[in-house]
Amino acid sequence: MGLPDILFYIFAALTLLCGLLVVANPFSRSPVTSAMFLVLTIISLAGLFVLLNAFFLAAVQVIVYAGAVMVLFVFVIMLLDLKEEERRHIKAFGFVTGVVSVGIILSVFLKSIGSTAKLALPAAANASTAGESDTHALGMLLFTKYTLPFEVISVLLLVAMIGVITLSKKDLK
Amino acid sequence: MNASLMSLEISVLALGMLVLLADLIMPPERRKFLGYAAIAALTTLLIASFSGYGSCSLAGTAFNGMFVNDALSLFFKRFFIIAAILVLFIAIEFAERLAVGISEYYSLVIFALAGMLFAASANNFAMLFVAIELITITFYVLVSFQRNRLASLEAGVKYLILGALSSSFMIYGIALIWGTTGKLNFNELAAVAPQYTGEKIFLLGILLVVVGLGFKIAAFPFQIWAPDVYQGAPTPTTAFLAVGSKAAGFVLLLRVLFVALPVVAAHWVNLLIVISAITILYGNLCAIPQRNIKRLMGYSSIAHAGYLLLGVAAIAGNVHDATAGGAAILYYLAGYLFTVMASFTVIALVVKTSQTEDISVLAGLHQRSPLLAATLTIAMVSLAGIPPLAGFFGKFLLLKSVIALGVVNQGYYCLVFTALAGVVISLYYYFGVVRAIYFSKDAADLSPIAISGSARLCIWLSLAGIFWLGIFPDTILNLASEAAKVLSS
Amino acid sequence: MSILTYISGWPLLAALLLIFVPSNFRVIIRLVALVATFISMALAICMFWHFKAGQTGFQFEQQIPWVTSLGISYHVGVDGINVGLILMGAIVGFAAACCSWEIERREKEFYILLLLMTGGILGAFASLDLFFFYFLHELALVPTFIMIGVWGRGERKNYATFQITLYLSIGALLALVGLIALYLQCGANTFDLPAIIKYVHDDNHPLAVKAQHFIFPLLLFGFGILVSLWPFHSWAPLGYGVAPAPTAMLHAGVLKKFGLYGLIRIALPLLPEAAQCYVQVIAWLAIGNIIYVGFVAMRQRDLNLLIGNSSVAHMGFIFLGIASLNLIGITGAVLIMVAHGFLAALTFALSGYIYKHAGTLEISELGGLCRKLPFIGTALLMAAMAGCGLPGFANFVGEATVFFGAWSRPALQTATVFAVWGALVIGAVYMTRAIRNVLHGPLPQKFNQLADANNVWRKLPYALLLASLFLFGCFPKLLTDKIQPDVKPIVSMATQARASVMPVALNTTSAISN
Amino acid sequence: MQVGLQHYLVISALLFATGLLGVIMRRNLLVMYMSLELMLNAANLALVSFSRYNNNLDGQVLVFFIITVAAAEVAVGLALIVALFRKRQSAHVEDLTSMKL
Amino acid sequence: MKYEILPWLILFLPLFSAAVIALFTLGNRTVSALISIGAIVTGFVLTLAFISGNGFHPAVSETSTAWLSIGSLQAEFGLKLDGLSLMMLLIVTGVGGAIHIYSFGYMHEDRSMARFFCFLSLFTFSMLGIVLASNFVQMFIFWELVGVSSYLLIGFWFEKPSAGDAAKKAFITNRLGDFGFLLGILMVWQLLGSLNFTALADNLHANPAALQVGGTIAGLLIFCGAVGKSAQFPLHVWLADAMEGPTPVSALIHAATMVAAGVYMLCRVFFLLNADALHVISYVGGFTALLAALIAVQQNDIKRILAYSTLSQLGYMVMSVGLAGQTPAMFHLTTHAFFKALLFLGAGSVIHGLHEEQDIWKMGGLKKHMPVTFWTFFFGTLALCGVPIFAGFYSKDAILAQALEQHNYILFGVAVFVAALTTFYMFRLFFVAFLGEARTEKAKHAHESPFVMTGPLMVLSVLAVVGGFIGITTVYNSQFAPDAEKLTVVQQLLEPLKNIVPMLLGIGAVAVGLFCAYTLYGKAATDPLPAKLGALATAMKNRFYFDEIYEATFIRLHDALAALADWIDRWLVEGFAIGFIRGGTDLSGRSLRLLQTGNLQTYAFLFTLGVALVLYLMLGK
Repeated sequence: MGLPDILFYIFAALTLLCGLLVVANPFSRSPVTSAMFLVLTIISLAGLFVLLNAFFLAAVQVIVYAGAVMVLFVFVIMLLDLKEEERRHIKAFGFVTGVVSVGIILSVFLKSIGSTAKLALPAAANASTAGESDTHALGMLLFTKYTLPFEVISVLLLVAMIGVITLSKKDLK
Repeated sequence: MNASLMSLEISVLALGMLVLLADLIMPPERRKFLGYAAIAALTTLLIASFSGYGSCSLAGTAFNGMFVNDALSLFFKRFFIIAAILVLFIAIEFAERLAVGISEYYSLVIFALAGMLFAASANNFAMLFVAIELITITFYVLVSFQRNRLASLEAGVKYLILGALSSSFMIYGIALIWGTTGKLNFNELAAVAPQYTGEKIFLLGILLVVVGLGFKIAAFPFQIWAPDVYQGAPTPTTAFLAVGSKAAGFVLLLRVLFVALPVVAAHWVNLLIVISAITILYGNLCAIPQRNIKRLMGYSSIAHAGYLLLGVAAIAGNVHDATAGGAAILYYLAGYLFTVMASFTVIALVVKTSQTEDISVLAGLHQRSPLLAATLTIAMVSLAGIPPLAGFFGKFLLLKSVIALGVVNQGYYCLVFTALAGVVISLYYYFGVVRAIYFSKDAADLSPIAISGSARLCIWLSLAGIFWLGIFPDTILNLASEAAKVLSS
Repeated sequence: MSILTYISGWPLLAALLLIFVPSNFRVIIRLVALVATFISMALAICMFWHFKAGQTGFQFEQQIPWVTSLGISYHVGVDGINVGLILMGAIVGFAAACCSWEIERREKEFYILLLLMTGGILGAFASLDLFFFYFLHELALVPTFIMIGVWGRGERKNYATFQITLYLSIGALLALVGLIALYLQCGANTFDLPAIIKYVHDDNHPLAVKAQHFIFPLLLFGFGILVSLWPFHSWAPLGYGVAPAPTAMLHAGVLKKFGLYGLIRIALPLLPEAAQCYVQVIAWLAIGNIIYVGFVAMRQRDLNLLIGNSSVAHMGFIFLGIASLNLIGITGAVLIMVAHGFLAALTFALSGYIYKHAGTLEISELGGLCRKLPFIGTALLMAAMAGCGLPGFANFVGEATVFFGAWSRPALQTATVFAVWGALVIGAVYMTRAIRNVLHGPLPQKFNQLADANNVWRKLPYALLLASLFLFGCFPKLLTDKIQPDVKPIVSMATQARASVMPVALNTTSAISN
Repeated sequence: MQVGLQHYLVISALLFATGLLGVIMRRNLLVMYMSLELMLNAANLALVSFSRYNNNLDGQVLVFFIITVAAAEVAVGLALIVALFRKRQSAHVEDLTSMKL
Repeated sequence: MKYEILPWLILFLPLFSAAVIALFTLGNRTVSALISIGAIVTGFVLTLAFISGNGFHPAVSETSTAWLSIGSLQAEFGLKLDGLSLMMLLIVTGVGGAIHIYSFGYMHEDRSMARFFCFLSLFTFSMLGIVLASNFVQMFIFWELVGVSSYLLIGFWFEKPSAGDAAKKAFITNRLGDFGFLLGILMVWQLLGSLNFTALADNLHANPAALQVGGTIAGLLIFCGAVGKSAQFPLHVWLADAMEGPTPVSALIHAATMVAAGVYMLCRVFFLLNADALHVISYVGGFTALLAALIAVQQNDIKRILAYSTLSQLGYMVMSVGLAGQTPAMFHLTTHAFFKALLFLGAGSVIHGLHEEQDIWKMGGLKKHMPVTFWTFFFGTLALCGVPIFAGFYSKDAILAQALEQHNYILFGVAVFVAALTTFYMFRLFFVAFLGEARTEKAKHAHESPFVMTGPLMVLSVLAVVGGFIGITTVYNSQFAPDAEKLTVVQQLLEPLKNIVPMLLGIGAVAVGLFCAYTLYGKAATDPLPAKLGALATAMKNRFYFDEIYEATFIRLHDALAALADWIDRWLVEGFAIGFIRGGTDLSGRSLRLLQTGNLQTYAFLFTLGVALVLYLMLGK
């Protein structure tokens, strides 16, 4: 087991743990805590991205997600001055069925993943070299093959902008 | 690369931005004309798409097969443009009730239209994803546009969370498909798909994409959002959601299932049959006790998604010849477009003057405005599938496409009878609406309803469409059959 | 243009025209409706007159392609089987328009729907294209629901409206599925009936027996529900009980015959093996209509419900005629279809008159009406007598013919005995009871002011319908000579053994039918 | 054990499930929304690992798009939640049941 | 054949008159009456003309025109012209004409006289149709029309509830008989392949075995028609109630013509009846004769006594047919038409004179107030009882002789006993009503009827006297027994002497009956018989409770079935089945809707559940 593998396990554990804490923190129900753990999850994910040679994406992940999106979240939480979510009496039935259905989905996922052994490693043997300087290649792809979706994404951002403005404009005429 | 194939999309995008810009210089009281201008522009585009000038109606692909122009996409593009035009008419009528800028509303409608146009031409999962997100995010805003109404915001939030949830499933599905096959392009995928049909992870990916699209078309078991959102959203948005968004879901579903993955779809006949049957029953049954007219339309739209899925199931039964099923879906959608537009125009006008959306507001409508009463009646009758209106011929085609396969798979017969049961149940509540219009004794308010020019135009156009499709189905049917050929593999 | 197009076109055109007439021009509205239906009737009589009995093929044909890709075309034409029905429909249409004076609310809408219904049903009978056949029937059916819902009477109006709507829709949809399946299975790729028959029989492409056994019950029960085949009959008396008179006249008289016409025209020739299998089933369901519904009719306390039940009972004779699957029986069935059209229209028109003037149809509240209403009373008496199969009226000829037809098929003789019992005894019991309680006996004080139909216009519809009943009752050859030659091929198609084509199929069917 | 594609996919699936659980269990709109982000990130992780092991960069392009879309979605979503909060003074789902049945 | 058009004219004149009255002259009483009387009298004259031209057996015995022809179902509209039908034609038009004229007087006060004559004409048309029918379908058609005219005439005074009920009862009872008749026609048609009487006879002749299987049943079914129309047991119950109609109606329809139609029909299709069927027929007839005579003994309503007497005589005729004696049957039918019409008309005259009084115990001493009525009625009574040289004597004697000839001693005994009973109840009536002292004010102020009424009485009484020997049997014999020798009037007068035993027994029966009647009723103020006979008298008075039995069984059964069907319809079909489907649909809609809680979390959960479901179903295995 080499360093990448150890790092993988560390980051993976961290990701899952923080992810879990976002969702079900036994100590705090405050959205702020959740947000903080989400940031941590994202950062650990960025670590996994690095392990997968996706450096550029790791950077984007940290900058856009942890940096921008999460700031937005925290900002809104503060703005709204949200109280801690009251602990509710979890209805046993709802809880169980919820967990069971998520469990089913998860088990189907895992089963499917498990059945794909042949997809896994053959490519991995010589994969390590390809990703070294992928930023350039990624850029090329983005602006050649994927120009159209890229442009559409820009429209989408424009729409989001309009949307945010209309939704939060002060005066209601 | 042939970017000129996208002239329609580019023009629409440009139009959207122009509307935004014009808003800056337009004095507030004249913004109504902005709507008319947008309508005029869209009409020009529509005519252009028929005239054969310009390259938008040429067949071909662009951006490495990312974007495809064929009969199917063209059919849907015209469909979406017509839908947008009618929605704009309703929006002009609705303008005063929108709390914030009407111009933004117009532009968002136009951007959503652009998303639909892209969806119609999407031939690649990346394209599918961005197109659908463009539509969805626009709709988040459009649904919650009446910020002063809690219902509108609430509907927005519900649509937002559930939409994002379905997007997550879908994107995960795309990831799995791509991860297994390495292909995002539909045609390339179709070429390699046969060798992966045994891979569970591949099938899982497809299923998750179907979940995402199922959400868009409000098919069971992903229909749960529809009633609330239909009820809460501003009426023009609801209309657009019922027609545009649903149709976009269908065009993508058709392409994914029958262009990209016919091998898989053929194996999922029973799934499609069951989903279709339950969707029909769910929508129709839930609508029976419904009193809120917009919510009723929400349930009804679920049921209609179920009917449309009959066609999908029919194609899946015989992927080599999609003409019958595909043409039926397209024809039905066309009829549905006019019918839904007609009903929502009337609903918008009627609900405007009253505080409630309960069916009882329709009482005495025939006295308040015979035109509106007749229009809503005709729309309901058409939705119920009664000749000589559009809905009848659409259902006829759908049933025909399904019955044809009954010999092969008895499940289709069960589906047919479920659909019949659904139609009969639907008569109950559609005629309930008609009854509310004509038979109610206690009409609280009998003041005449003023109908603005735009609404009047919209009504007449929709009515013309309903009758035209019902009485002269040949033209549209030929177009639809032509378009459906694309789906045959 | 074929005269048939005009016959059904005039009422439709008039309906369109009425949309643009302001609703307070009541005289004009009535006039338009009357003139349109009158022209239609005159043309129908003219058509009937010029119809040449015994010619092969259809007369007054016209065909216009409609949806070419599916093989749908507007194709009209008459032969002996529908010529009488169209004549009957047109006459009843005119009579219904005459009787519509009882409508006092929202006349414009009523007349539009009435004309729509008339035109639609005439078109459906003239239609030789399966799609249009169904399409025009639905076009006529929907106004029925609306008319009953809006202009209906009594407390159970809403319930009745919904029941009739749902029931008939189920029937129509089942039939639609059957028709579509037929279209798909026969493989001729056309909805044109003559073309399909030619393809199936002349070109020898019979439908697979398995397919026949799937399609026939759909058509039988689909059409059967439309015709109130027992035990799917309960909508009919209920619906007619609340329906305004003109609607009941047109529906019970004309529209209802659609299903029977469809069975004779479509199901028998195209699905012979299945038809032979179902003979017994049809016959016993018919007995259900005749006996069971006859008994139900005996218990009715409302005149309209009684008439409605009796009209359901009459359908049994037609089904029995169809079940006999021979020349006599089917000719008889067509005869009754025509006769019952006049009769049902007449009875509902009369009960409408009584309701309008007496304000009630409760049998226990009525009595002795013959004294104040000699004309209406006599007409009702005649209608009742025609209803229990009195010679001189067209019904008798039809019923007797059906009995002869059914009797000559040994398997149906037991059923025939029941049918004769129903016709001669049960029918007589409830009809005479009604007459006794409505027309005979002392006149209650409150009816002293009743006014009889006192001028030509008021009398016209009743007289017209009575005259038609008499005409075909006394001179049945007018109809039978026309019907017969065209029933012959249907019977031969329905009964021919096709051993050469499908030996296996033959064995199974003969095993079942024996 | 050699860490391979499957390991990453399992992590991704688990993360996805965690997010899903959050969406259906938490009542605070913002936390629900955060859980959705978790799900999207799970998809990202799957894409990146596929990209790595398939030696194909298309997946990373897709991730790029996802991040952008997610950002846009978050922007609109948060604006919406804020607007709602202003109106309703609550970000709890139980308070959003003015339309039902 | 000469005057080929005449039979058609005779048949259609009454229809024409009915139509003219119905359409044009309903408002004018006298004109209507004259049209109707004119039609039937013309019919009589034309019949005479036709017979004088062609004799009773014209060269062409059948003329027809096409009416209905579908495949093997061939029913023409034809006229059968032979001794049987022509003689009947004479009776119907002749006796009918007399009654028509009588009605003009009798109904003069009634405001609906025009309607009355319209119905009468309609009836005449129907009756003539039966008589002239050349095939079964046509006969059935007119059979039904006769039924309906009878219905109309019985219910003529429809405002009287009892009249309405009686009309209804008559119609339905007749329909019961017709039910069998129609089935019989169907069977015969199937067995012999034709409906035309001549053709049927030919077919049977060519293939005598055709009726071996089912022949008896077919014959009995056809007889059912006669049972209904001629009011034989067990369908005899309607005839007495039918007396609710105006008296001329009773005379015409329920004595002279319509009820005779059953006998006529049996004679017409006699060749279809095999020995077994005839056996049944004869016993039904005999039983009816006895039963009705017994009932008649204890009736007090003058018309009802006559009605039961009619029943009894019809029983004679049917019995005679059953004993293969068509000639005696038809002979008795003819004479009966004369004297029973006379009796009814006489009764009508009495009723008229007493202002609608019908109870014989409220009459008495009418001899001096109504002499013409008295004498004619007396002749009628004598004829009915079968006093020598009166018409009834000859015809009854023929029947007795026939019974003896067939060695059917049981029926012979019954016939003799009935003859005694007949004399008894007729003289009971005669003594109580006409002789003695007037019992009520009404009877004291009775007045004789006008000539328009007494005229027909006199004509008919002449016929009742001489009817036995004016050659009626000759005509019938020419039809049924062509070999029989033709007799002169004197020979006819002495005919009974040929069979001395039946003649003597017949006369003896009359004497016994007369003696009993005189002892019991010669001076009686009230009926002494109930005291003597006890329960039997009560049973007779109550018509042996047939109405009650039918009410309790047959009608109750139908009503119960109707109630059951109605219950099933109302509760099972409409209530349960439809209610269940409706309720189920509605309920499932309402419960499914509960999923739409409005709670976002639930929605997300349901969405996830849906995904889990789909994934599990598709990939879980």
